[in-house]
Amino acid sequence: MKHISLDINIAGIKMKNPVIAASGTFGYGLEYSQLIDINFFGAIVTKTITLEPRIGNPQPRIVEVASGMLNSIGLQNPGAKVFIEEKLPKLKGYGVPIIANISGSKEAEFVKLADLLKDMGLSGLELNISCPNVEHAGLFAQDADTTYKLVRKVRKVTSLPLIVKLTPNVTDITLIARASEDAGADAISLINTLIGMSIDIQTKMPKLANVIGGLSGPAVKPVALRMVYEVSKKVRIPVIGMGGIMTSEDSIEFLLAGASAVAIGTANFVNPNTCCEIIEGIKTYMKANSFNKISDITGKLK
Amino acid sequence: MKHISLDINIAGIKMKNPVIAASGTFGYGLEYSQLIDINFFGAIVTKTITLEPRIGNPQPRIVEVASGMLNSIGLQNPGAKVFIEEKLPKLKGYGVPIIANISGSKEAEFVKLADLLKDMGLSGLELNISCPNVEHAGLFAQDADTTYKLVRKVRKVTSLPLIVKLTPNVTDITLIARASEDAGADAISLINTLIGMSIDIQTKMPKLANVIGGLSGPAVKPVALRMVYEVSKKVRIPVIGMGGIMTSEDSIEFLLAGASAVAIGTANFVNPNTCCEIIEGIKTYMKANSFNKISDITGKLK
Amino acid sequence: MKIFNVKKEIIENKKVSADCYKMTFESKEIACRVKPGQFLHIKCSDTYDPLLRRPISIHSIKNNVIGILYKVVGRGTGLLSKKTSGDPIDVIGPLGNGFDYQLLANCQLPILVGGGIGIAPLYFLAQRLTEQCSNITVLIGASNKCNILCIDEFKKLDCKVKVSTDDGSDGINGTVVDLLKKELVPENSKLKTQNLKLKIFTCGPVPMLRQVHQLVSKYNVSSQVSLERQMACGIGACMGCTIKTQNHPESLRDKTQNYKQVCKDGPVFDIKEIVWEDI
Amino acid sequence: MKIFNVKKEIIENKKVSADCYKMTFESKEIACRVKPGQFLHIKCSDTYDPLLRRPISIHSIKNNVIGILYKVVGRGTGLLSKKTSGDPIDVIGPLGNGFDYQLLANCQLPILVGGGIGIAPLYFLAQRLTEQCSNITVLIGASNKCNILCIDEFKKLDCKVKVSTDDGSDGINGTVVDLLKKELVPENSKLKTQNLKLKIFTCGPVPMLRQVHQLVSKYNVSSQVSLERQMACGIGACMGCTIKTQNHPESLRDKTQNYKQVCKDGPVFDIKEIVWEDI
Ligand SMILES: Cc1cc2nc3c(=O)[nH]c(=O)nc-3n(C[C@H](O)[C@H](O)[C@H](O)COP(=O)(O)OP(=O)(O)OC[C@H]3O[C@@H](n4cnc5c(N)ncnc54)[C@H](O)[C@@H]3O)c2cc1C
Ligand SMILES: Cc1cc2nc3c(=O)[nH]c(=O)nc-3n(C[C@H](O)[C@H](O)[C@H](O)COP(=O)(O)OP(=O)(O)OC[C@H]3O[C@@H](n4cnc5c(N)ncnc54)[C@H](O)[C@@H]3O)c2cc1C
Ligand SMILES: Cc1cc2nc3c(=O)[nH]c(=O)nc-3n(C[C@H](O)[C@H](O)[C@H](O)COP(=O)(O)O)c2cc1C
Ligand SMILES: Cc1cc2nc3c(=O)[nH]c(=O)nc-3n(C[C@H](O)[C@H](O)[C@H](O)COP(=O)(O)O)c2cc1C
Ligand code: FES
Ligand code: FES
Repeated sequence: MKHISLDINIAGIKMKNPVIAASGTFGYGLEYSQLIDINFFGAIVTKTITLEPRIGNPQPRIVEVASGMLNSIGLQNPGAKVFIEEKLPKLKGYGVPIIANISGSKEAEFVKLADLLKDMGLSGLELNISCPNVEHAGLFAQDADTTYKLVRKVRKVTSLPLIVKLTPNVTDITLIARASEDAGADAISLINTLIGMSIDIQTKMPKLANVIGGLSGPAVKPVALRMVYEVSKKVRIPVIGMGGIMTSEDSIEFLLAGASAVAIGTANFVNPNTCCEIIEGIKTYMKANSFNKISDITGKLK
Repeated sequence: MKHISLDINIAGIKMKNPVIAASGTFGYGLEYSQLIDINFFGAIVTKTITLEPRIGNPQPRIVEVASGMLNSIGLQNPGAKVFIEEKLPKLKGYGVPIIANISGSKEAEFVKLADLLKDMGLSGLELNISCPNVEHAGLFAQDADTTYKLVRKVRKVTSLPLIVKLTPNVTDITLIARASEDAGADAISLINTLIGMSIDIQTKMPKLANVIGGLSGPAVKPVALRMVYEVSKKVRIPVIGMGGIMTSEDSIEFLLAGASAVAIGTANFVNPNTCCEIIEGIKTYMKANSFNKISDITGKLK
Repeated sequence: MKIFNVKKEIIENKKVSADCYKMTFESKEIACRVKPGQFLHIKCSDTYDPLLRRPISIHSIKNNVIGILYKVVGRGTGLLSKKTSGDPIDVIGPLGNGFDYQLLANCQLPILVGGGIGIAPLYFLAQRLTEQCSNITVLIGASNKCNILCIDEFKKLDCKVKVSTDDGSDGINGTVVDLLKKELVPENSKLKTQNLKLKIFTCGPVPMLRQVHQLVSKYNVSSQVSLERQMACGIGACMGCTIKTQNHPESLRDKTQNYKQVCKDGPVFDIKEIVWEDI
Repeated sequence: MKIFNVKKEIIENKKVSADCYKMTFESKEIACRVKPGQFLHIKCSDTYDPLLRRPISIHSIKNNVIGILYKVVGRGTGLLSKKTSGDPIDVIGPLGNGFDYQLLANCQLPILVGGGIGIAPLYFLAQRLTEQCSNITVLIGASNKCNILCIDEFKKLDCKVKVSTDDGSDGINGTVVDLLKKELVPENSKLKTQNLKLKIFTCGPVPMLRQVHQLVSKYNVSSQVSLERQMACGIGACMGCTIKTQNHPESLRDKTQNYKQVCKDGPVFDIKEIVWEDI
């Protein structure tokens, strides 16, 4: 019997398996370490960091909907300084590649932050140009030109592996993915949340103080899977698939559709052991199907 | 106590309540008449009719997903001639406004069909420019200009109330809604299905023969509700809200968000009595909240 | 035809094999109208997950008590199997067309051919056929001894029961199609001299049905088959369950006529009507 | 601190009032570490609907048996209430910080103030307080007589129990805040002469807690409050459950320091810490 290996190398980031903790759902990795062994993960993407601390949106920020949840956290985070001085040193103690997810409301903020983070021992940068929970006219990732320009500028200041995270709230996501690739991205992450809303008919008020929020969880999986399928056919760089993944079966669907790795978000809240179970499940599937490495699965949809 | 009335008048279509059977989920109205009294409905929108008969997509066409379903029916229908000669005469026997939903792969087909149907005793026309299950480069309703031109041409040949049905698979749905309004639409229907996909990891094939399909059911409700909210703030014509409505509470959310009426699709499959229950539920809510007419609820989100 | 959405209490829901259950509940509305081969559309959950109903054939009718026999294959049937006596159950029915089982006096011999859980609708058919004749043959195919369903029930109806198992643990070692072959080949000449005609009713997995089709085509035996399709509405409204059938005379005018709805025009079809290459 | 995700069998799940249930299960891991005021994050369904866990306080600990007391208010708690002895239950805990209930020898008098289901975590607190003192006062507020919870349990612990009901059907006619007022006003002078200090622990609906806050601010009594927020992770990772607290010294450097996470930094807070206008 041949040796089965779950190792992957995404854009130069070496992971022992293709299962990543998605940004914003795993804090700075430390919270869950009281409960599970976070060394199991292929990589951990931090909660989005901005240059300055952000207090985020008013409460309520979370509402459950059918097979999913809406969140309007609004990128609450302690800012780059605290991240670098307090969070990162602890995170680096683990044997897991750490990918910092960064955002900003202006192009210049992304550039400055990428520059700040370039020699900090990070394994990669993920650009969150797709968070629906902050205010500006449209998301960066809703326009191909804007995306191209932003990624291009960030690319110039960092040699870290650069992952661009896209929003599903667009007419044609392949255009944005292509723009990212052309601008020098090393990988594409998708999807961020779908924009949604929920109303309390008794108070006649939106259930989220911010009115709209991001939909995640199993409800979005069919849309996420379709987008991974579309994008992976159009770009040469690897795609990290996410959106509603709860089980190893879900993960394998994303791999077959064209993803090189998967990220797990909302599922962590429901079952903190999801990622470990997924890793085991993928192994079992590989054995049963005589796959030796993850790239044997990626894009193998008939 | 004041009299509570559920009557509405949408774009000249008089309905006894704001609860409509959504296109494609209620056939030509006759199938469900063996099980429920279809006279209860505010209106019935027929399954999409095209000029020529269409055999639709290969099987499988349906797959269940978390809190929803994907369909790739592909507009199977017997064509305009059979519709006019066989279906419509029976439908007109009911005391319910009948709205014909029409589609085509070319602008000219819409125009011809609208022309054919203008004196047939229909209460209105719904233009399905948003069906994801037919092949052409992008949907009409994914581009504001294309939408404008198409609606404009159809508007010229018919004086029937004209409803334009939009797709949620766009970056900014308000632009498409505005284009429809500018072109002379009398109302906007939204949302059609979100494009999604599902994979059988054992066969490694898509679960739908057509690979992609349209997502409907509770899973899409947060997205639908957000779009109704956005669009109703930007157009003056009434909005018919749909997408995942299962209960009267869901319906009321759509009304509060800005819809003047609601349409029920997938829920019919789960509970054929949904529409009747919704009508009763809306009545109860109106009583409890001292609303006398539906327009008292529409857009009353705080 | 009138269709009902009834909400009843479960009388019994008991395990009858490794993965099959039999459930009963009372519904006069349905019981007094239903034909063998018709089915119910059953709500398996009160939540949105799973969302859609599940189609299950009518397995038996006794007075006003309806029986279904189902195999646990996924979440819907899994949830169904957890329900117990007294729990509510929400079903729509009777749906579909059912078998055409009127025999021509004594000159037709019915053979019921069930593969696996496909035996479910055939028992109700046998119940009704016994009102017309006493010469019913039932061929039951199963993977192994433990999975043979309904054998005693059919015997109680005085049916001639023959069994096949894939592993030979009971009956002949082979498939139910092998059993059918035996019925057709030797008997055929005998029957002909007696001026008797076989009439076959079958249900089971598609590969088996395809073989049955080949066999009966060869011998030109009248056969009806009950088919399955993923269903949403179950009532003919959504076009989710279509199946390609042989050219319809109307198909020049309306090519959609070549496609039938399994839920409304079926689930029972004349075996010759189906385009088997397309399934 | 170590947190566990345990899957156990339910020992008992019984109705204790019109809409409240008490469930017990055994978990040594949790029982031997948990502090009053901490909570569990409970999976109510095996399906995706409802999806998220539900936070429920620890109500009692006896040996290694954990008790929760919960009110059925929606789908999650509804599903929980349907489970029966022997069913599996999946909980994460212990979560949160818990009450700080170390009393200063004999000079502190604990008063437990529970409104409605808010009484749930206070019983476990009383269990632990009895190890330190015998002077516990418990004020229980309920809408009416039938909804009063745990009165006998507290009495068995030798607590002094006082009750209020909104409709006067038992105890005083009024709210639990009215009860508390009585404890504070007349006693206050008496206590002072004895050099005793009250220490208040409270949980209940926000309007009640707001009034408690006003009251205790006036008399400057040390008070801890257990708060609720919609939660996703329950562990400090998602930022879903933040609450605004009084200016933190660090807040110039990092203004997010003014926001605490109810799941991790709470659910118990010093009542003065909370910015009550912002809730
Ligand atoms: C007319 C008709 C009569 C039937 N009668 C019986 C019967 O008497 N006894 C019995 O055990 N089974 C019967 N079936 C099959 C039964 O409907 C499926 O086994 C059931 O729907 C599976 O649901 P699930 O949630 O348990 O499985 P899922 O988890 O949904 O899927 C498991 C498998 O079942 C298939 N399946 C899922 N939904 C359907 C559906 N709506 N229709 C057909 N296949 C589906 C899937 O493709 C998959 O292969 C009948 C089907 C039809 C169409
Ligand atoms: C730290 C903490 C401890 C708690 N302890 C107890 C307890 O011991 N006993 C008890 O009966 N209840 C307790 N609650 C409240 C309990 O979590 C909610 O009643 C429960 O989550 C409602 O779930 P549901 O699905 O039944 O209701 P839903 O149908 O989800 O909603 C009904 C109502 O409950 C609220 N709610 C829903 N989810 C949550 C959530 N995750 N957190 C808070 N509120 C929510 C909703 O806003 C809504 O008003 C506690 C809450 C917290 C935060
Ligand atoms: C509570 C919450 C917070 C999130 N915060 C972030 C964030 O800070 N940055 C980001 O790029 N994505 C964020 N996301 C999006 C997730 O990383 C992920 O893209 C999305 O939730 C879809 O995956 P899922 O369905 O597995 O959760 C957040 C998601 C949730 C549910
Ligand atoms: C099986 C199925 C078939 C549909 N066919 C059509 C159609 O022919 N024309 C159309 O405009 N919309 C069609 N739709 C979309 C619905 O009318 C509706 O816009 C959508 O399903 C969202 O509503 P729901 O979640 O209540 O189903 C179809 C939906 C389903 C589920
Ligand atoms: S299942 Fe809807 S038409 Fe057959
Ligand atoms: S619930 Fe996630 S941080 Fe508190």
